[in-house]
Amino acid sequence: MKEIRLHGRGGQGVVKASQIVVKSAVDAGGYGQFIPFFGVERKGSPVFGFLRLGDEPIRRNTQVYEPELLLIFDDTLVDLPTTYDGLKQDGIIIVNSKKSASELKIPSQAGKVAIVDATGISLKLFGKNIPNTAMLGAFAKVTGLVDWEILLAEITSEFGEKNKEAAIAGYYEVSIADNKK
Amino acid sequence: MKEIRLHGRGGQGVVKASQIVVKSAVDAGGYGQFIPFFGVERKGSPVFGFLRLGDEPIRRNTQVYEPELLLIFDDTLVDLPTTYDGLKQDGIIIVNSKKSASELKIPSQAGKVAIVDATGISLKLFGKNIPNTAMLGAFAKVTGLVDWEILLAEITSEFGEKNKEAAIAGYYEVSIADNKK
Amino acid sequence: MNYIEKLRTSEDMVTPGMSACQGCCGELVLRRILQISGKNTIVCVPPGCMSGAGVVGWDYQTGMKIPVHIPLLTNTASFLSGVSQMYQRKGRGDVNMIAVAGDGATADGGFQSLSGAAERNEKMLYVCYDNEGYMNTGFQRSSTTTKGSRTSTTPIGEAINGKQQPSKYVALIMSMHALQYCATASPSHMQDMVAKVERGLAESKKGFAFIHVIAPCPTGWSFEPDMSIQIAKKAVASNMFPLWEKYNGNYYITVENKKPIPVKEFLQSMGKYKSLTDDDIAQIQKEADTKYETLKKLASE
Amino acid sequence: MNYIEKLRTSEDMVTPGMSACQGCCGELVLRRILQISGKNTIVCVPPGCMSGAGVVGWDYQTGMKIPVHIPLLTNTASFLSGVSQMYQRKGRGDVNMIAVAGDGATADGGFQSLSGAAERNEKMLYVCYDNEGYMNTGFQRSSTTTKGSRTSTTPIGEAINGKQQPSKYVALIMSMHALQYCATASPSHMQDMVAKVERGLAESKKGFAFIHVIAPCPTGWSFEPDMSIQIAKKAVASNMFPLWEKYNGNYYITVENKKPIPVKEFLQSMGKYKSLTDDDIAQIQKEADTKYETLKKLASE
Amino acid sequence: MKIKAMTGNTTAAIAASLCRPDLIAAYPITPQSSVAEYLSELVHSGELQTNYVTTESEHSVMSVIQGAACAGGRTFTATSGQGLALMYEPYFQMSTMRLPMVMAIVTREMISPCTVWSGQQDAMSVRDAGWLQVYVENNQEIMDMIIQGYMITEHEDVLIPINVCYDGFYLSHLVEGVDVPSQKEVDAFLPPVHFNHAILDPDNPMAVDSLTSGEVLTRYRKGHLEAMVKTLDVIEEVDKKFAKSFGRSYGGAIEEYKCDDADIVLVAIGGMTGTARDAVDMARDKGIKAGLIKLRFVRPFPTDRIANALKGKKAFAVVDRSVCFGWNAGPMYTEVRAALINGDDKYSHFSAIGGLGGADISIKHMTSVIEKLESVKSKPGQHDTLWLMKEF
Amino acid sequence: MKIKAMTGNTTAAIAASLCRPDLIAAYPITPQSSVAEYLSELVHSGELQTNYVTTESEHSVMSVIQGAACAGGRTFTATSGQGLALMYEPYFQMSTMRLPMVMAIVTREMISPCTVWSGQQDAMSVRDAGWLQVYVENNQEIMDMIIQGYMITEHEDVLIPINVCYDGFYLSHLVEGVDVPSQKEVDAFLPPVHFNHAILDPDNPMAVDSLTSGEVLTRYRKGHLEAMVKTLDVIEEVDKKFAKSFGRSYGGAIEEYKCDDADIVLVAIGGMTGTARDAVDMARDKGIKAGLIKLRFVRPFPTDRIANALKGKKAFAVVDRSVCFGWNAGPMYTEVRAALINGDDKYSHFSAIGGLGGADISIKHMTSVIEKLESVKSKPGQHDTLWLMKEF
Amino acid sequence: MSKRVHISPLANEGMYILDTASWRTERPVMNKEKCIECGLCLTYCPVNAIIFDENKYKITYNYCKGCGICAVECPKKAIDMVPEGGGK
Amino acid sequence: MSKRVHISPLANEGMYILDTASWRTERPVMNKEKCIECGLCLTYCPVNAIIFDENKYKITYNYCKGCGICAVECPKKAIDMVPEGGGK
Ligand SMILES: Cc1ncc(C[n+]2csc(CCOP(=O)(O)OP(=O)(O)O)c2C)c(N)n1
Ligand SMILES: Cc1ncc(C[n+]2csc(CCOP(=O)(O)OP(=O)(O)O)c2C)c(N)n1
Ligand code: SF4
Ligand code: SF4
Ligand code: SF4
Ligand code: SF4
Repeated sequence: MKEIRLHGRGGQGVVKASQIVVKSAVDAGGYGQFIPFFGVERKGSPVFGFLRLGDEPIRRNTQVYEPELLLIFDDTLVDLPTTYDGLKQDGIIIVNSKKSASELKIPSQAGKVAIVDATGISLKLFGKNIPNTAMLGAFAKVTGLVDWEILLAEITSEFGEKNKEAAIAGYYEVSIADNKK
Repeated sequence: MKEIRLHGRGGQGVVKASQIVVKSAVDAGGYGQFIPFFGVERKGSPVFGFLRLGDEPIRRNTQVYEPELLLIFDDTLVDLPTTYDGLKQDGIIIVNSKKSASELKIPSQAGKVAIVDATGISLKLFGKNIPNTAMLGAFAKVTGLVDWEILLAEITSEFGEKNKEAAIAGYYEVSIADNKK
Repeated sequence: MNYIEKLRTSEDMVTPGMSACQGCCGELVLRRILQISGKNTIVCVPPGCMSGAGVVGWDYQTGMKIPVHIPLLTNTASFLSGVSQMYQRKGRGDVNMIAVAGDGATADGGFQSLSGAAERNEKMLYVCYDNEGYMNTGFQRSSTTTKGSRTSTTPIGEAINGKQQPSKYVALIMSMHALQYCATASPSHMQDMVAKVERGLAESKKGFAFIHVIAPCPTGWSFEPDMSIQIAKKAVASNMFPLWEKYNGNYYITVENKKPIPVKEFLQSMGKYKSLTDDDIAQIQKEADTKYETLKKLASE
Repeated sequence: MNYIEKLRTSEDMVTPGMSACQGCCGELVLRRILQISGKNTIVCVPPGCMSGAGVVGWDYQTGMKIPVHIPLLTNTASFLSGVSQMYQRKGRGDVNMIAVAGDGATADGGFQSLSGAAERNEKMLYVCYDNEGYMNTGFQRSSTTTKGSRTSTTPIGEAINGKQQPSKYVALIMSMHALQYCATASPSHMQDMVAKVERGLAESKKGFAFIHVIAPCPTGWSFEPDMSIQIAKKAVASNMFPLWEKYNGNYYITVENKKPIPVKEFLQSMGKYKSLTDDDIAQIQKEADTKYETLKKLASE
Repeated sequence: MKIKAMTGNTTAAIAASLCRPDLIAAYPITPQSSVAEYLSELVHSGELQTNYVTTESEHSVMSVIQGAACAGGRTFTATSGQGLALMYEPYFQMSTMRLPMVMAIVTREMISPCTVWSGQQDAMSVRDAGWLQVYVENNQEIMDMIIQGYMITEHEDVLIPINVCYDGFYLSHLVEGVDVPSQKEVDAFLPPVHFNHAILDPDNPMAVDSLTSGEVLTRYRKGHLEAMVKTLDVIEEVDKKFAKSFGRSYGGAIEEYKCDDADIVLVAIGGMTGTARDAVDMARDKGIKAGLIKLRFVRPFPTDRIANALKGKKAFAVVDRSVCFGWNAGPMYTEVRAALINGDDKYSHFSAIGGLGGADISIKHMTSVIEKLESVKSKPGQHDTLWLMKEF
Repeated sequence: MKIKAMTGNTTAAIAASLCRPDLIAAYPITPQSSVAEYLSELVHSGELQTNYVTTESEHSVMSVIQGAACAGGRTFTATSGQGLALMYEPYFQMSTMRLPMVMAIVTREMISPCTVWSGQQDAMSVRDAGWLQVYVENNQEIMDMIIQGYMITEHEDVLIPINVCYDGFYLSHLVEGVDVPSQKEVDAFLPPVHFNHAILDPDNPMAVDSLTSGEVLTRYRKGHLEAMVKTLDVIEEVDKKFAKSFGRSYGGAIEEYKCDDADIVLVAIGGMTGTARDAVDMARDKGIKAGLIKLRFVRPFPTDRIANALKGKKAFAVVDRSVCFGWNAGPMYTEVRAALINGDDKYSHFSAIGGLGGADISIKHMTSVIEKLESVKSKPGQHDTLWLMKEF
Repeated sequence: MSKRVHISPLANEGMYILDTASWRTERPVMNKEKCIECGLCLTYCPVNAIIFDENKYKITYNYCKGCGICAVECPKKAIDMVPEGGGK
Repeated sequence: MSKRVHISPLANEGMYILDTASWRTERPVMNKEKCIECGLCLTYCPVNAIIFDENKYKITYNYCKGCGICAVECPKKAIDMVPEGGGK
């Protein structure tokens, strides 16, 4: 079972994206679970989500404290003390940003760092910052945790062709690097 | 402790009368307790009450099932199966009636039977059938359980002079007889 | 058939012996409504004098010939909404759905439920018999109690004399909902009342019908039982209780009152107002006048 | 001081950063009311967008400069009655007692409590900001939602299209209570609104004052945030939301509308009505006309 | 002081008025109504200077009171059955806002079946809403516990509202002598109202009941539970103070009656206790070693005192005037069982249920409980629930 | 059947719609709202043929439903927290009128402090109002227990309404795969609605809920309690039937997990159970003989099954997501204690409380409970309440 | 009392009837001479104690509470209230 | 977070303020040439981001949400909404 934490802001589609991941996992015969964080959800306020994927039924019903993977939808969030909290040794970070890894203050325990300008993709395609589908593309590429075809199909049926495009862009544009210690 | 049960009909002042007895007992430094029966109280429907008098604090909080004394405000009630229920051996019955003891189907275990035409007294004095104060007079006379002076004072302060008169009439007009076996 | 023929040929649905007081207008109103609606009726009577008087039965014996339920003091209209919805669903929209509720159950404890059912335009006829107080629990004030009235929670005292607030005019308030039918009625004006109950029942097949009936109460109001109808008449004649209805969005005064008697005549015919000052009476007079004025405006073309 | 001077010189009592949506009229109304009432105020904001947006604070931090409480959805007016009574008792009748509540807390969940407080003529100013739905929980229908409107519990569907019942006109209903003051207001007509809040506050020292304010909601109603005031203007101009007040027992139309625009213009300026049929629109037009007619009758001499 | 014969409801009204409440709100309901009526008489006559609010429902009663308490006021109300049920939403909030007040519950059976009569189901069913609850035995105790109630509820270690529960009709309408303290005596005992730990006041602005995170909420809950624990001491302390001033004492959260040498013990709640006393005495006369625990406080539940009182006993039965639906037993029976888990005794025990919907609990009923206890006392374990039905 | 990923709320809505309700009434409240919304979508789209009533409050929701049930209808609603509290008066009447229905409680912490988040306080505090209550672990169980719920509640030996309680947010907003039965499968399993033991019908006139004397009322109460006892069997019976049709079984009123050879046992309720399973497995890996009881039905309380499951164990702890105010402990901890009075074991035991007001119950929390159990297991008696606070 | 226990509280075993006739202190007596058969007494009797039988209005005494409304409302004063001599 | 636990839930330790400026995608910019100091923008700004200072109306950006109402309501079209270049 993989434990993943997502960070974004209200309005960026964190919840929708995660639901699609779970759907894809389930469609593929696997198991998935997503728990959104339950704050006062308001536009712009930080949003969390807890995603688990695995081959066995997922039983635990709790937040993710020691993620193996962080999916960060908004690079302004890296300034919050909680964002990198608990990341496992050699964990993966996928972040929507134009910045470099060093500017993002990537913590030492991170293994891989993947950076994608999902906002850029989104602005180009939709004219507004809804980076979620581009992030899904990057997620699929970096982790291989979901079946790419199924994911694309889910995205298309849920959001339409434009978003499929965004996902594909995210998939190809994401740059992956080992975190230099 | 004496256990007394009262029977009347809604509107005849059973509750008020009993409260006055308790007041008199308390004023005299003794103990008294009255629990009205809790049915759907409507005009004309049968009304019960449970009265206890004693020299010690009264602790039990329950109905009276085996009264030593029955105070019956309305002689039509003697036809109900429950009216004479549980009367103790040699118990006393005080009844508002013009009838004779035999007409009233007095049960065998009764010791004394006291009959007073409280309705007659009430009609004469008030023009309506509120026999309660006349019954109190009879009660005082027959049982000696309350201080007559205190009772009269209570009646007067609660209901006025006319009712005092009614009580006095009841006191003097009640006829007491041993129940022939 | 005129209304008297209707009343004399229709079956009484209520137990012949119910323990409402002598001269109780609530009993009169209850019997009349159910005579008109007949056997094909489901009736709800919330806590209050009528249900307390035995019409919902005791232990295993019922108090009506028709199905009857005592809902809570607080939910008559919503409970009956549920029954009504199920009957619509079953294709049995023909069954009359009637609530007969006191002013407490209507304007106080059950007011939100009532207002909600009116807003949803639920199919039912809701009749409030207004005796201006919680009679069943011993004549405590209700919101419809007239200002200055003595009740057991607004007694006449040295410091405060009777109820301090004017009556809540629940009929007019209800009429401002987008409901199907709204009317006031008085047992003294039986023909008018019968017509309104009939219309209310017809309209209740399409939506929410509300009738507010004055129900003088000899026990609480302190008058002789034989004067009930006289008192109701005076309430109408003095504009304390004008008779009107609203349907298709229009208001109609059904019993015009060209020369109202002074409210004083009404007020002085019973004990509960016995401590009113002249000022109080003048104020009540003014309220009655305003009420009638408002109605006239609403009923104007 | 004219109203603009008043607004520009008075202190904002609300946290500068509250999370109401961009262009939210609820926020605008809340800030204005409390600017006018000032520091000597106790305010209750029941569950709804405003309290949800942080004005009652979070953990140990408050969201206002004045004492604030979030009562239940169901008891704002009665809770505030208790506060008000205690302040009267302490001889501190000078403190403004204000409720700022949504239409859900006002016309639905808290309606009975509201009606009861009005009946008792409790000393307070109760303001309802009406965004025609339960916005805080995700735009479900409320009783004030206009017929045909899309909400998340009355979606547009094949079988049923939007809300089925007409709006409950809570202002007119409240005005039929014997209260101290009643008015409607629109943030688009700020001068009128400021005057009414001032009058409402003054009257609230004598009894119950109620103001019903339209509060267009870009998020729920589906329009661009910058159009809020324009939408409010159209609501007034089309008689969907006429501006009037009642005091001393008399009704006054405060912004006369000689040439109303068609309601269609209002309805088409936002997404929630996008599936209305012409029939629906005609019906809404009729309701608006009737509403204004009724008000004119009531306001006639 | 002066002994006067009066009903339980009159007693409650007088007790409340002696405590100088700032605000009273009430809605009539059988069997509470005469409390509301008597208080309105005191107010209308001018004898009692209080803000008396007659609302349209009990939900608003509790809400008005909550508002007044948030302005620092001492408040009172009384209700029964459906009234309490309708109050439930603000009732829960009153305690969790930690607002002190005394509310009499004139206990009544819950609908359905339709009833207006006695039973403790109303109060028992809401015992997990954060209030203190004391059940009293007679009218004197109504008087005394309303007065003590204000001292307890406003105690700085407590600040939890309290229900003084007394049996509908069986006490509310029972007339007996009550020692009525004078206003002066009560004033000497009970300090003026003084709490302001949460206050709506323009001179001290704060948000009362801001939106709260789980972590902070947990601290408030923990504080509430710990205050309940401290309340057990406060109860005893106030009882002693009261005894000093008025010469009457109730022994705190429970009272033991002839328990010392008892081998079977009856647990009774409220008005039935007096009947149980007589039944115990009668059993003693017959040589049965019966004892009695009067369960006074149900919240906080006096776990330790109960466990101590039952230590070494052979058998116990709890007589409940209400049911615990999922247990085929009475609620206090269930909780007494829970109190005993740490002890070494193997008890014979059973639940007895009676007095529902206005039914009486007679001496014979109590005696039947004692007899059953006597007959099972050497057969440890649970025995069938005893329903105290129709008079034998 | 088809496995679909969906939230708990969507699951509940779909489950309800598969049961062909005649009438649904609902009022939105966080975290239940999307149940009401999803159902309205089904109705407005024409997919679901039911009378959907949107009332002005939850008090009316329950009342509308009660009316529909009195006309023989199958009904559904869902609520949370304050909604449930506001419903309390008709809620109590629904059960005591013995009207069957399924109501989902999307559990939420009770106000105050002001909160909209998770916690089981709402449902737990009303457990003595006569309803059946089952707490579920995951979305699949929401689906299955709503369907089973109708069979249980409408069973002729039961006729008591049932609450299917699931954690607000932690399940209501959790997305996972759910095996969604087809309409045909549900139709085959669940017979059409058929109860009419109390009916408002002009063709069969009767007074429903006539005024009732204490003696007769007592019989109704006794019947209610006895039906609760029978329900324990019906629960197992329906579970077996369900297993036959759908291949999933929950073991009845409780489920034991690795209890056989355990010497310390955790009792968990609702969504936290899955977390507890993982924690138990982790403890097992470390050689700790931990077991788990999943407490599913709280009403009727499965006293005997719990006592049996704990027989011979050394220590137990109950993890409550709510408090029992007068006990400085959780409510289920208290009741589990009560269940153990007849046994011979001397347990070490304590109450653990966590997850209030939206707080999480983590694996570490569960592990800390297990560790404390392990450390106290040889010290019989009660140990301090463990508050599962901020992440370590 | 029936020993049957229903599942839900309900009443369908006969009619609950109170003996309201016993409340009467006066009984209404109709003077057939004066009666014009207008039927107002029937419309106003709260108890429905007045019936229309063989084309005539008649007072029945099984449940009449003796309120006196009929006497007051009769436009011809055709009904007198006379003191009860006991019995029905 | 304060470790203080009040008895009742209450908040009096400073102001709860959200950074609503970060929501802006466009910012209102006032064209002082066109502005006639009518003050309507101030009256309509839901956030009170517009102040009156030294006899002039000014837009402040600490909390302005960028809703655009001021721009629409300005009778002289003196306020433009320009895309945010980031920062306050
Ligand atoms: C929630 C609740 N509170 C109080 C009561 C007590 N109660 C029963 S009947 C009644 C009075 C009803 O008054 P109204 O509706 O005017 O009818 P009336 O008795 O006057 O006929 C009251 C207050 C109740 N049944 N339920
Ligand atoms: C008894 C109860 N039911 C439901 C809720 C959930 N709830 C919280 S806010 C709200 C909507 C309030 O709507 P409204 O008053 O119109 O304010 P808005 O959100 O539109 O500003 C609801 C239903 C609640 N708090 N209490
Ligand atoms: S008290 Fe009044 S309303 Fe009630 S039954 Fe008697 S007369 Fe009728
Ligand atoms: S949803 Fe509407 S009412 Fe609520 S904060 Fe947003 S704009 Fe304002
Ligand atoms: S006296 Fe009254 S009850 Fe009897 S017949 Fe006349 S109106 Fe009817
Ligand atoms: S854009 Fe909106 S928030 Fe910003 S100043 Fe203009 S009106 Fe105020």
